[in-house]
Amino acid sequence: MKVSRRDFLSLGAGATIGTALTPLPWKLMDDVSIWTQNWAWTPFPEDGEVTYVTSTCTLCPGGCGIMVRKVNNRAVKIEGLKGHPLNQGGICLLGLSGLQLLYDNKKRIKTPLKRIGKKGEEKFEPISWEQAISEVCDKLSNLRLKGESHTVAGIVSSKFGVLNNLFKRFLTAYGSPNFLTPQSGSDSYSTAMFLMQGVDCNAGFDIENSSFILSFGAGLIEGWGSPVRIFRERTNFNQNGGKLIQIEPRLSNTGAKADKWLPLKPGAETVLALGFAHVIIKESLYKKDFINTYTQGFDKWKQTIIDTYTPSYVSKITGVKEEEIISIAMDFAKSSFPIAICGNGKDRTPESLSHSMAVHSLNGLVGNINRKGGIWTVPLPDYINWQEALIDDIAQNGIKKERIDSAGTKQYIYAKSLLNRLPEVVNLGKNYPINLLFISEDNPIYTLPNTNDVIKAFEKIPFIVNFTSYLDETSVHSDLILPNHTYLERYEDVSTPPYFIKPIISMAKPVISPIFNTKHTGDLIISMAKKLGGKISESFPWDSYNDCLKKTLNDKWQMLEEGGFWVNSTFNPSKAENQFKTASGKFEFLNAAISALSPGDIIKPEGDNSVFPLILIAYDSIRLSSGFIESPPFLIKAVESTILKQNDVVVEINPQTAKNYSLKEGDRIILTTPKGEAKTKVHLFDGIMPDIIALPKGLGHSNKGLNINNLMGQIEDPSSGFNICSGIRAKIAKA
Amino acid sequence: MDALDDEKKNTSKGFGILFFIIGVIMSLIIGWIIFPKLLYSKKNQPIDFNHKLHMASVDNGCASCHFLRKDGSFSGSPKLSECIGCHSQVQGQDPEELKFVEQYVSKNREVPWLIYSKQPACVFFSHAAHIKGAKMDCVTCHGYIGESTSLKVYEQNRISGYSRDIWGKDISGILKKNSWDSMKMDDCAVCHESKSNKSAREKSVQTQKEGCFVCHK
Amino acid sequence: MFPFVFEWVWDMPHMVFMGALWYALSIIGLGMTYCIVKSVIDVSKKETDNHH
Amino acid sequence: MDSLDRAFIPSGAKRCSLFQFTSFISVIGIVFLWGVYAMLLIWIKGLNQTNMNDAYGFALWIWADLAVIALGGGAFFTGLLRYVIGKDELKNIINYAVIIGFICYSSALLILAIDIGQPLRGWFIFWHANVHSMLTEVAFCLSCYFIVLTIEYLPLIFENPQIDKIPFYHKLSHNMHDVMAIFAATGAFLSFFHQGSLGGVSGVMYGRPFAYREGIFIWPWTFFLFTWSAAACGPCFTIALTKLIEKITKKKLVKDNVIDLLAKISGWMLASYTIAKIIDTIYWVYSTLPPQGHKFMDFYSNNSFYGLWILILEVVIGGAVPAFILVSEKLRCNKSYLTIAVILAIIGVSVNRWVMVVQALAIPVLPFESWTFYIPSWQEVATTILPVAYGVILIALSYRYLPIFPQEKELNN
Amino acid sequence: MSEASNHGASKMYGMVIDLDKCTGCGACMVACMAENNVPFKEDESDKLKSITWLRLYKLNNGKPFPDVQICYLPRPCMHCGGEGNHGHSPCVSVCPATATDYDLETGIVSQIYTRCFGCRYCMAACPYHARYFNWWDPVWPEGMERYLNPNVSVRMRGVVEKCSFCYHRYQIAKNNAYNNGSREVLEHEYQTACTQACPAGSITFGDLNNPKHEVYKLKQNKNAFRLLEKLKTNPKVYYISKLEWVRKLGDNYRS
Repeated sequence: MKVSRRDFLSLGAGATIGTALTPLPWKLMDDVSIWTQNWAWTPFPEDGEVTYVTSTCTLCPGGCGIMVRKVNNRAVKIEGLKGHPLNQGGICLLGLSGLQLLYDNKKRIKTPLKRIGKKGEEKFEPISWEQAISEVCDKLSNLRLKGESHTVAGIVSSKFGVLNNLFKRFLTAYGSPNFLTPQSGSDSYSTAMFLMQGVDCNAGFDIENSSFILSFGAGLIEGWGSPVRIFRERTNFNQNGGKLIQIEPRLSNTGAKADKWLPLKPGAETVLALGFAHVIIKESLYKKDFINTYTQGFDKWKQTIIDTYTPSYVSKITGVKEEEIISIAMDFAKSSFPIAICGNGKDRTPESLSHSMAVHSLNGLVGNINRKGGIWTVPLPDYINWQEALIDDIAQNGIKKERIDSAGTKQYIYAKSLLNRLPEVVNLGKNYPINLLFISEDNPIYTLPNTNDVIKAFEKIPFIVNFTSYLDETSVHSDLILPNHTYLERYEDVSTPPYFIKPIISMAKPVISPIFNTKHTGDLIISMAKKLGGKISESFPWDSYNDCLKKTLNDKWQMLEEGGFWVNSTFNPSKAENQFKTASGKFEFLNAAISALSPGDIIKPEGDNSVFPLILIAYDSIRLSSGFIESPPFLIKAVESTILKQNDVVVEINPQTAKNYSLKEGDRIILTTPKGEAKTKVHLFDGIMPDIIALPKGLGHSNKGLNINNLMGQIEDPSSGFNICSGIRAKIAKA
Repeated sequence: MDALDDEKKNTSKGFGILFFIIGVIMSLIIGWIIFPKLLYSKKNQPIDFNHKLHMASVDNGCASCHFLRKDGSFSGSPKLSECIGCHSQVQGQDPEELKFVEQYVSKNREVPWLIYSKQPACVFFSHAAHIKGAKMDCVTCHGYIGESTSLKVYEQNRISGYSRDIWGKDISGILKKNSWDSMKMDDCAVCHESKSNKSAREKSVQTQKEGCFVCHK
Repeated sequence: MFPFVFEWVWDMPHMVFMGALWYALSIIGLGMTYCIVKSVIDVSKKETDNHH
Repeated sequence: MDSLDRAFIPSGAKRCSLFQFTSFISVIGIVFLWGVYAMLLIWIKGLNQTNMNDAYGFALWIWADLAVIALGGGAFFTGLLRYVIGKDELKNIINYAVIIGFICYSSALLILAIDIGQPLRGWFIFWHANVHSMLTEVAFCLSCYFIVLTIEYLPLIFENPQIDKIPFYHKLSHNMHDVMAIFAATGAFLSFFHQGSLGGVSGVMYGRPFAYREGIFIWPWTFFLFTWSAAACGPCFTIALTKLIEKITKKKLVKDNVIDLLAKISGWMLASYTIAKIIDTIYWVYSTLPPQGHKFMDFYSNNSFYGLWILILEVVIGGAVPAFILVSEKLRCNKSYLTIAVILAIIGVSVNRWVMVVQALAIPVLPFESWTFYIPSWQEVATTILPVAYGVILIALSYRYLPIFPQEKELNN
Repeated sequence: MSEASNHGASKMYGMVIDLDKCTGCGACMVACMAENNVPFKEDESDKLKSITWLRLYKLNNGKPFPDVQICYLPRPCMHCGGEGNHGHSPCVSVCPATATDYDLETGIVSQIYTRCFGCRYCMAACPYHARYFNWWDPVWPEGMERYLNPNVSVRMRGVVEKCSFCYHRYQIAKNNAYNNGSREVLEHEYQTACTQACPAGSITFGDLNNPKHEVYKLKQNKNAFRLLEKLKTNPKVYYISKLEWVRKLGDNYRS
């Protein structure tokens, strides 16, 4: 029998018909479509029991209470803690993205690392904790033996909290005065209040109950103070009929939400504030009973104001119209609870003392101090009451040395720390060299201006030990990385955040057990102290960080452990007369200390204006984390395309200015400042003054955009030593 | 060539139908018998659990181990912590128990149970609504697992990844003797149609049955 | 598409739409069946003719 | 090889050499394979291979789909005229019209299969059909009509000299011809609806004022306008392709009276369509738009591309002008004018489909959104050219091996 | 389409967003992304290919410096009820595979990802651009898949997704209500993630049909408006703004 082509055809036809009568094709079709619904490369999260852990967010100084939802042992979502006095259940987008920082296998440091490549090359080898600690301790012992204990310095993110104080204590017991912290706007404000009211305190603003806010650039909804609290209070303030005037060169979100946006030339804030003072005095709108009873030096101060800061002069300097100066000043003074606030976006950089004091004098003029709807003097956190560290001879010698940043010396009498001066001092080889630098939870190579200089300085420091959870700009330049737990894996106390009106302590708690081979920096400090022995060891009578924290918080521990926060809710500023601790016991517009300060009314941005006709300013956005924490992917996703386009940052420019350069939306330009050069694109924005261009802070990590500090320099406030630079001269050219 | 073709046509005339029939029969065998065998992989449960034995020693029936949590969510198969009360030490002679204690209890490892009735990720199923709201029995959907002394082999569709109990034992997907024989959407729909179930009102504009989001997430 | 599918509703839109669809499909199906069957018959007739 | 090839060529027909033919097919085949490569890329990697985005969910492909279906409308309308209305002369062009229709519809289905995000779930459109959706109607009618076209195409294939030798196929072909009128009628019915429902696709989008049209019962005016324009322009495409193949083969294949008849009917259809379209536009401008808070010029200003020119191109240059030429006997008998007219009509209907799909999405509806523009990726272009290559190959094969043009022998001897 | 005679009596969830309170911070966007397993890619700066169920628009009054004004507008899915609230929303009736539906019990427009086959007709039909297509496979950087929420299914490549008013939270609340023997879901028991997170308290969510709910009162504010009301989509998201230019812009009222 021969099988023909036709037979095959018949077989095929039969098979086709037969197959159609079986489940095979139909079931396959169905299963394949179900397969597309359950692709193996699409993750399907495991379900389980839902629990909540309350904790505190420490991603910014805000200190919001959070509630972390867990499914089995996974943290699944961060939400605001209801009933927390600061955020009342609300939360910002950075706080919401915290789990992306926790579960970031790529950026997180999983084990102690020792540098094997060149600095910045990102070549590390993993080492054991024992080795890591003994390497540090060997170095420390050697330096001590050589009598160079003062050449050790430590940079920590803040001066508050048990961990940072342990750090400071360690340096003291070891023998170094160089405990360095970054400055912020609240430092300038506190200094101003110290000079005028004689109190070493935190400034608190009762925004909700005030009736008129005159904000000199404070980014009330850009992340200023404790962001969520300010957001909420601004809403209530607004609903209560309060009026907000926002003074800044660029229309920020705060400006957009203000009743009026008042553009002014950068650096002219002090002059404008004093111009307002001029009008208030001239129109006799100041609170006479307050001025007469509770103030000192008014008459003398008044004279200068009347003589110098006339509306016409102020208008010329600031670019604000005279009639606007007059009407705003009058509205302010006539309002029942007016507050004047100075600030600079999120306030991560300080203002000049003259600026802070000029603005605070406005508050003095209207007498809105230490009362509802005013500015409060809030006591500094006082729960850390350890016995003095034990100091041996070597340490004694060390801490007597002048600080590397000269803070507290005659030149910088009011400064406690001037981290901004470190790169310059190291680069110029002033004072003495730094042989070993500790960094804890900070990223100075990213956050300090003039990045090139900072890197140069850090490369000069022979040994950098970094306590951090992430591989960031600074840790890649470090010699030893000792990974800390992230904030969701550890205990930490958070004291009163900037500008809050009541003393409060919140507690961060481990939400999940550490996922990598990390150690709490506090534990490391204690074990380092123990290893160094002697008086250093004796200065640390605790078993562990948790032990120390528990003993420090004492009676508050249980409350914090359970509820997550402790607040002195009955706190009210006592009557104003008790609050002024100046020599005169009054609010002093002018005194010897103030007169001794060098004046600095107008801040001139760095650069020659014939070469650099424009001014580049840095602005803050709540959608970007501009501190030591890198913006997690959700934040980058939330950034508008008029700010970040692919990997290019976009510079904002007034359409009129753009016209001069014949630039269209999206055009590529080269932007040059005295400090550097960058390629960017332009975004035409009517919300910025002509001849001013603006770039956001907080970009430039992971090749996303540009770190504005690459282009920025420093301007040292002659009175405080703080870096008060918020702008620099610039030029642009079509690329 | 053409002539050749014509010739063959004549000689093989009778075979055409034969081949046709062979084709039909072959494909029927492949489709109905071989294909279902190939389609499913078979896995044994990590521990052969005896439901009947445990049922005898608990007070609260199925809910003793498969309970609703405080928030109303369903606990599913028990976690080690629930078994450990009795099984921290080996109790009897059963080799399965020995295995359980040795491999899981002493190593503090959760048992990777294979869930016969596991619904895909797109499904939201409220046990509370069915047990408490509709006062339904476990048996209605899960059958008499509670009376079994041994766990059956877990069969998994190699393509879709579904447990065979979802699509149903019957490869055609049509025959269904018991209510628990399959757990597809159509099986849920038996109740979740407006006509047969009063609580499932006409909520969907498109289907005039229960809304999609009632069971989907 | 079929009355036993979840989305099916016994209402006018379904009757009209699916009615028309099934009507068209049956015409196509019946037409083709007719053609094929008739061709098979025609061929076998012719072949029988040839053999006799 | 040559002898085998010759055995498959219809008797009496003159065809180019096998070498010439295979060379031609190879060249087109490269383009075809390029398209297939792009198609596979899209299937494997997903629609991220395209330049579509969330504003342009419908883009080049949907336009291509609508356009080829409109142009393939020649098959249903010629079929309708030939089998139902009884214009007998058209039997001389119906085969070619059917092949073109088959190509257009199979291409449309292929493009749809590439265009959807989950091709393996494509059958949900049938199984879980939502009968209220115009797209469901499109899918059903499109598939059914494709079956009809296949049925119409099959007897033609059976007429290949080699297949025709097999008695069964010979008979089948004969029997199918016998009942072809029924198929054609069914096809016309189906085609009427899906041409319409394609129009309905944009017409029912009441959230898109530019596309939305009022209508009767469930059908927006675009439903009827689309069917009408397809009936008008489809035959123009058939004529254009007939002229093209005559040009390529350097043979006369269809008598002038056939073309003339088709052109005349097209002309009147196009003329009436253009009037209807103008009325529709005026009604839309003065009655539909104002309550929605829109003005006519909102859709034609504030952007760098879509201006009034496109409306003029569609309605006047692609509608009124070719209609005038085709209606006038004097003009349409002039070969150049006829060619210009059919090309303009094809452009007109293609622009119409573009406007209703792509321009409709480019226009911002939220007043604070802006115009969006899009440039197709090479993968989209390649997969859009793929059907063209496929069509050329299928026409070439059909022309070579099937007796498509009944008048070919008569005209070339 | 069925006549929804009983919809008036049942629930109708909706939102009122006070634009005067909204600061444009974006917490709502991120809260939504974190709650609903919204994926992210390396580059999200092309907003036409970036999935954000709730998108923040930056509106301006079109005036030059220094008179320019800015207002932020968060835009979730509007859950349109269509004319007469019968569920004839622009997207629902166009979906060929019944993957999106209007629920008459809650007034929520559902989207079933496993049913959707990605034709994108709904996206073309939605005037709010509230629907997003998964152009890419959702892939999380190594480790981050650990934070995914099991209550929301992850969407595969090739399907459309959109804001669901956090419907899974309603499912959970209802489940809990069943468990407690009660049958009503209380206002506070079902709140969307964005409402919960908003630091400025500008979003209010609840049953628009229930006079006891906050939204019921707020929607009657004289400054309340809805986006593109003239199109008769009948959205369930109301906005409040005291700025006239914002109201005009939102309502498509071009003078």
